[in-house]
Amino acid sequence: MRFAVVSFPGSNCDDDCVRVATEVLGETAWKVRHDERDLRRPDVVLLPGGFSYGDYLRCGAIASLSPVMEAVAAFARAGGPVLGICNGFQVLTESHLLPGALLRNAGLKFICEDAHVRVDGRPTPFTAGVQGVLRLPIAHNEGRYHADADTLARLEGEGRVVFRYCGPDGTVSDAFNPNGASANIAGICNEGGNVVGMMPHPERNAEPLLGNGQGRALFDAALRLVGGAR
Amino acid sequence: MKGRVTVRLKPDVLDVEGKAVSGALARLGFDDAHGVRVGKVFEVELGDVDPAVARERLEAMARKLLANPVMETFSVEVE
Amino acid sequence: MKGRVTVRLKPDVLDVEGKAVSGALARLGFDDAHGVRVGKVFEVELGDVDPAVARERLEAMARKLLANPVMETFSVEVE
Amino acid sequence: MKPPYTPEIIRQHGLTADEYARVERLIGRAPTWPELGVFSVLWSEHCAYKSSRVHLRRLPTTGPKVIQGPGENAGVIDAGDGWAVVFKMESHNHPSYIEPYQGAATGVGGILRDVFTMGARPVALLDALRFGRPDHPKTPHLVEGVVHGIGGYGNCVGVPTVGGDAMFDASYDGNILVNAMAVGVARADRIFLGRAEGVGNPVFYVGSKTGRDGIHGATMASEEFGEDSESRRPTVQVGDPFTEKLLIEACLEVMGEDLLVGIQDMGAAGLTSSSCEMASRSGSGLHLKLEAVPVRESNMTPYELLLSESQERMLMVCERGREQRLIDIVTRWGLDVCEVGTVTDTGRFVCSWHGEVVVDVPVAALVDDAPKYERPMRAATTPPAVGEVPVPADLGATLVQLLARPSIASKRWIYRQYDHMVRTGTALRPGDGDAAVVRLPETRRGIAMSVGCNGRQCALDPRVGAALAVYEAAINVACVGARPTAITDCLNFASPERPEVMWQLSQAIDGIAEACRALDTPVVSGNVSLYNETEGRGIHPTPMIGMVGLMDDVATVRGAAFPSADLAVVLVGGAAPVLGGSEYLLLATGELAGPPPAFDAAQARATIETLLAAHADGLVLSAHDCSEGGLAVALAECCFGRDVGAAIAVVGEGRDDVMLFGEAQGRVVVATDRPDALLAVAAKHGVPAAILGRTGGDRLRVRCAERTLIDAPVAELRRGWATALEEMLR
Ligand SMILES: Nc1ncnc2c1ncn2[C@@H]1O[C@H](COP(=O)(O)OP(=O)(O)O)[C@@H](O)[C@H]1O
Ligand SMILES: [Mg+2]
Repeated sequence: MRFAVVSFPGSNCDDDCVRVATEVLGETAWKVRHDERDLRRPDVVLLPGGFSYGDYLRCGAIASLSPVMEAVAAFARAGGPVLGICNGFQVLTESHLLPGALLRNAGLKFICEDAHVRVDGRPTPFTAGVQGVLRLPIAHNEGRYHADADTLARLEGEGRVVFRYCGPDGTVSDAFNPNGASANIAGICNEGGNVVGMMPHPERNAEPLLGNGQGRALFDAALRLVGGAR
Repeated sequence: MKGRVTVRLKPDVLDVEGKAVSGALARLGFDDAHGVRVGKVFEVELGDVDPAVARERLEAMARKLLANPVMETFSVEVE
Repeated sequence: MKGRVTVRLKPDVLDVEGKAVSGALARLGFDDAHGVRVGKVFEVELGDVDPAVARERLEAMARKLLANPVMETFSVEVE
Repeated sequence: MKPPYTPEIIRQHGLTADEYARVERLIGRAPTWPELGVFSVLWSEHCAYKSSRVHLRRLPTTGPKVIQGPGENAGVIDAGDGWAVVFKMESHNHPSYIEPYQGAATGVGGILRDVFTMGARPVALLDALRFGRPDHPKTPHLVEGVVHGIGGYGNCVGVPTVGGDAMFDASYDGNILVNAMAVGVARADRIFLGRAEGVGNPVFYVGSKTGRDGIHGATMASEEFGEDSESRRPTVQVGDPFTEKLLIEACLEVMGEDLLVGIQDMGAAGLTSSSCEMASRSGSGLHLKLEAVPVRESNMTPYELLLSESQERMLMVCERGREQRLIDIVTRWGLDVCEVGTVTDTGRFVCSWHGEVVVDVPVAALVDDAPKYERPMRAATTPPAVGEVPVPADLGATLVQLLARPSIASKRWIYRQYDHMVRTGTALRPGDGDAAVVRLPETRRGIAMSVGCNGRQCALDPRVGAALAVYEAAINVACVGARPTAITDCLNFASPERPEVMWQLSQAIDGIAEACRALDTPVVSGNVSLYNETEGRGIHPTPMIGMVGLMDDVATVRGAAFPSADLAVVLVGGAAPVLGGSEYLLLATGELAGPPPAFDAAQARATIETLLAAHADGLVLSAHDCSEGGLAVALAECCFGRDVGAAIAVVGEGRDDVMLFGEAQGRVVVATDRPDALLAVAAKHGVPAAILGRTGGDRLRVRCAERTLIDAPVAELRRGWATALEEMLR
């Protein structure tokens, strides 16, 4: 399978995404620079984490205006699977490929630790066949998902909340909400279900050395789906 | 010509930083100060242009980049 | 009474955010906008006080908390 | 400004009257104003090591694994499979006290540049912090700012901050320590050096534009704080980690092609020190055209351009004829790149300003002829001996109190703010083991790292304390399963103009040397930070040690937490715990009294070998050494990680509190499923070892003979330990 990993100035998880695709999954991956307009026919596009443009102004805002994002938007409109991780999620909201915004953590501090997330909502290319609770690293300063009441209602109604922060047993409550996100939202998808944004980092726990390897499930799901379609 | 764009969080968006500042002010004894809201100002050097044009350009900048309508509003001033 | 404290970086201090915003504006075609400097505004609800008193309190807040004298200057307005 | 200069001006440049006379003698005339600035920064303590150089020579700096020892921007060791590990530690103490966020952030930026300037990709950061008393009014603000600054910079550049150390002590009330260590990896045959070679080769300036940041920062770092330090404030430097990230990528890409002759970052004393040091190392000269330097502010003078400490800038000497490629690469990363000069064979540092020569002095005068002092030394008075300490009636309550001391308590509040996982190589995270471990890219190998130093032990006996700091760092690395291989250090001391302080520095260097020889861990890089004092009150001598260890198979790392129930708990190592300098003594009496624990070189070496042999045989399931708080704290910490209790029986005739809370480096709590085999390994190495008990349950119970010393639920012990730092900051 072919992964395109978009690299903005300041992206710092782009190599990690490439690494998971190639060394862990044994698939093909390449980086696409912010100023390129050709994604080079990938099956999946990954928008990695990091600090695009230093996260100055608003996270993802300056990156969302890069030339490459026109190509990503076209790929998404055509139904191509897109996964935005952390800063990638922020870029997707700033690009209006996903609704809402990610605001400063309620605790006003950067948080780096493992979080539990429950896989919810309708199946997406990255969650089809993935169930239950995953332990995934989070590392962000602006991860508090926000949307107006109507948008939230629509997301819930359409099963588009795909990850929620929870306890190890799947309990969703304030006690397990690391950043104050509305409805414990850790990840959502677009109307078509093919564009997914999430704050946790599945690529940081895709092999046992780095935790328990549960993050790999998302990439395996994409492999199953795209592999099956081919 | 100098211009200024002020960007504020919408009133219904929780301003965690403002809340923290209010708390800190209260602890410093400024107990009459509350409901602090924190915003950003962008001061832009615009060169030699007509104030009306300047204002238009600032609004365009704010719409395209400086403010995110999902959570923010903006206002514009020229000097 | 409403007050506002605007905090700016001192002129010689590198404004990393301003630099990034200037660059982005230029890429968007606003090539006449340069030297953007980014500051913060604190909007404070002050209750029923005399404007002169309000001003004094805002200045005290800025000195004690809102501005970092090492790198920033501030100005105060009351409405 | 023109000569003659008033004594006041000379003093403001950090030069004594004698030093100034030496400048005039060396160049045969009065220096121009920019020359005076150049001498001022290059002859500062920070750049010239004028008080420490004669002593630093006593450190062992060579060994079979050493590829590059001190003298370059960072040290380099051989990591196997053609890889090298590049590392260094540096202080940013004074700037962090003045502006905690920017001071700490730019400290991180600076140490990263020292590492990638060698051609290495930075893969890990560590921070060693010393703050004043937890209840000192300034402490919370400083802690918040420094931690925020380190995270703000490290997180953004995408280098994981994988470990560190944080202690609180009144001696740092007016003088905090912010030491940062960076670790990078490179191909062993692709190491770049800071050299200006090849007459006629162009010199390029790469990175951010120059502003008026931090002018005289280097001299500031070499002066003790006085009342007027507030007024020096406009000199703070602002870090831009985003630019640093681009700079890393641009530099590594440039280094991947054969374009460069030499490269050096512009650190303290900026353009001046980078260019002079490069010329000095290769015995060449340089001619810089200052008007070509990219500037951020208008009307900058040659003096300011030479002395600015604007961040995120590099100086590169390029192979003549290949400059266009260099320019193309750097420009593609969106950074400024300008030719600012050429390499000459004159041995002189020449700067011109729109055609007029404003600096023309021999490089040797600036670098080699900088003053070196054999400053007078006097043994410091021996601290008092430990006096009367009643054994507490409730040892369990004492343990709870100790666990909640900020120096001992969980540092999660700190490392949660650091991205410690980016680069997907962190095999052992902060809080999980005695050392942090990252994977060596493209191999199965691992790099283990630990930083620390117990300043109280050094205050009691700088020689022993420094040796113990090396030993503890080595033990930490061995606990996780890696072989301690080499160190970097950061020698934080008070004013060298006081003979007692000079003596402390000299003693500490001897202690480091002794331990490094015993453990085969040469010193490959380091930094000296003097004048850490405020109004005559100095910090504890704090020779911070950063140890790097190597392991063949990163998958075999072991953490500190007891992994499961029903394992044997074995104490390896026979050092005798003492109350001198312990956290417990401080808690009980508020006093610093000695003597500190002893350092036994032969036992130290044998203990490390025991641990490594036990790891090799797969006998170690978890390991944690006893440091601050002694055995009882170590046991409790082993229980916390996975909520596994233990039933322990200690044997000994001494006082219960000494047994439980006394401190001594070189004792390790190991969980194993084959205790007899472990005891045999220890015996073979001549190291005492004893079975203490078994893991299991949800309580920590410690008995001695028939007496129960401690019996408490793990959850209860954990509470204060987990939240102490946050409480302190409230
Ligand atoms: N300033 C810091 N930055 C990052 N990690 C830290 C810091 N201080 C402590 N840690 C981490 O917290 C853990 C416990 O530290 P410490 O109590 O010093 O260890 P030890 O038990 O070896 O004395 C270690 O993993 C250490 O790396
Ligand atoms: Mg330890």
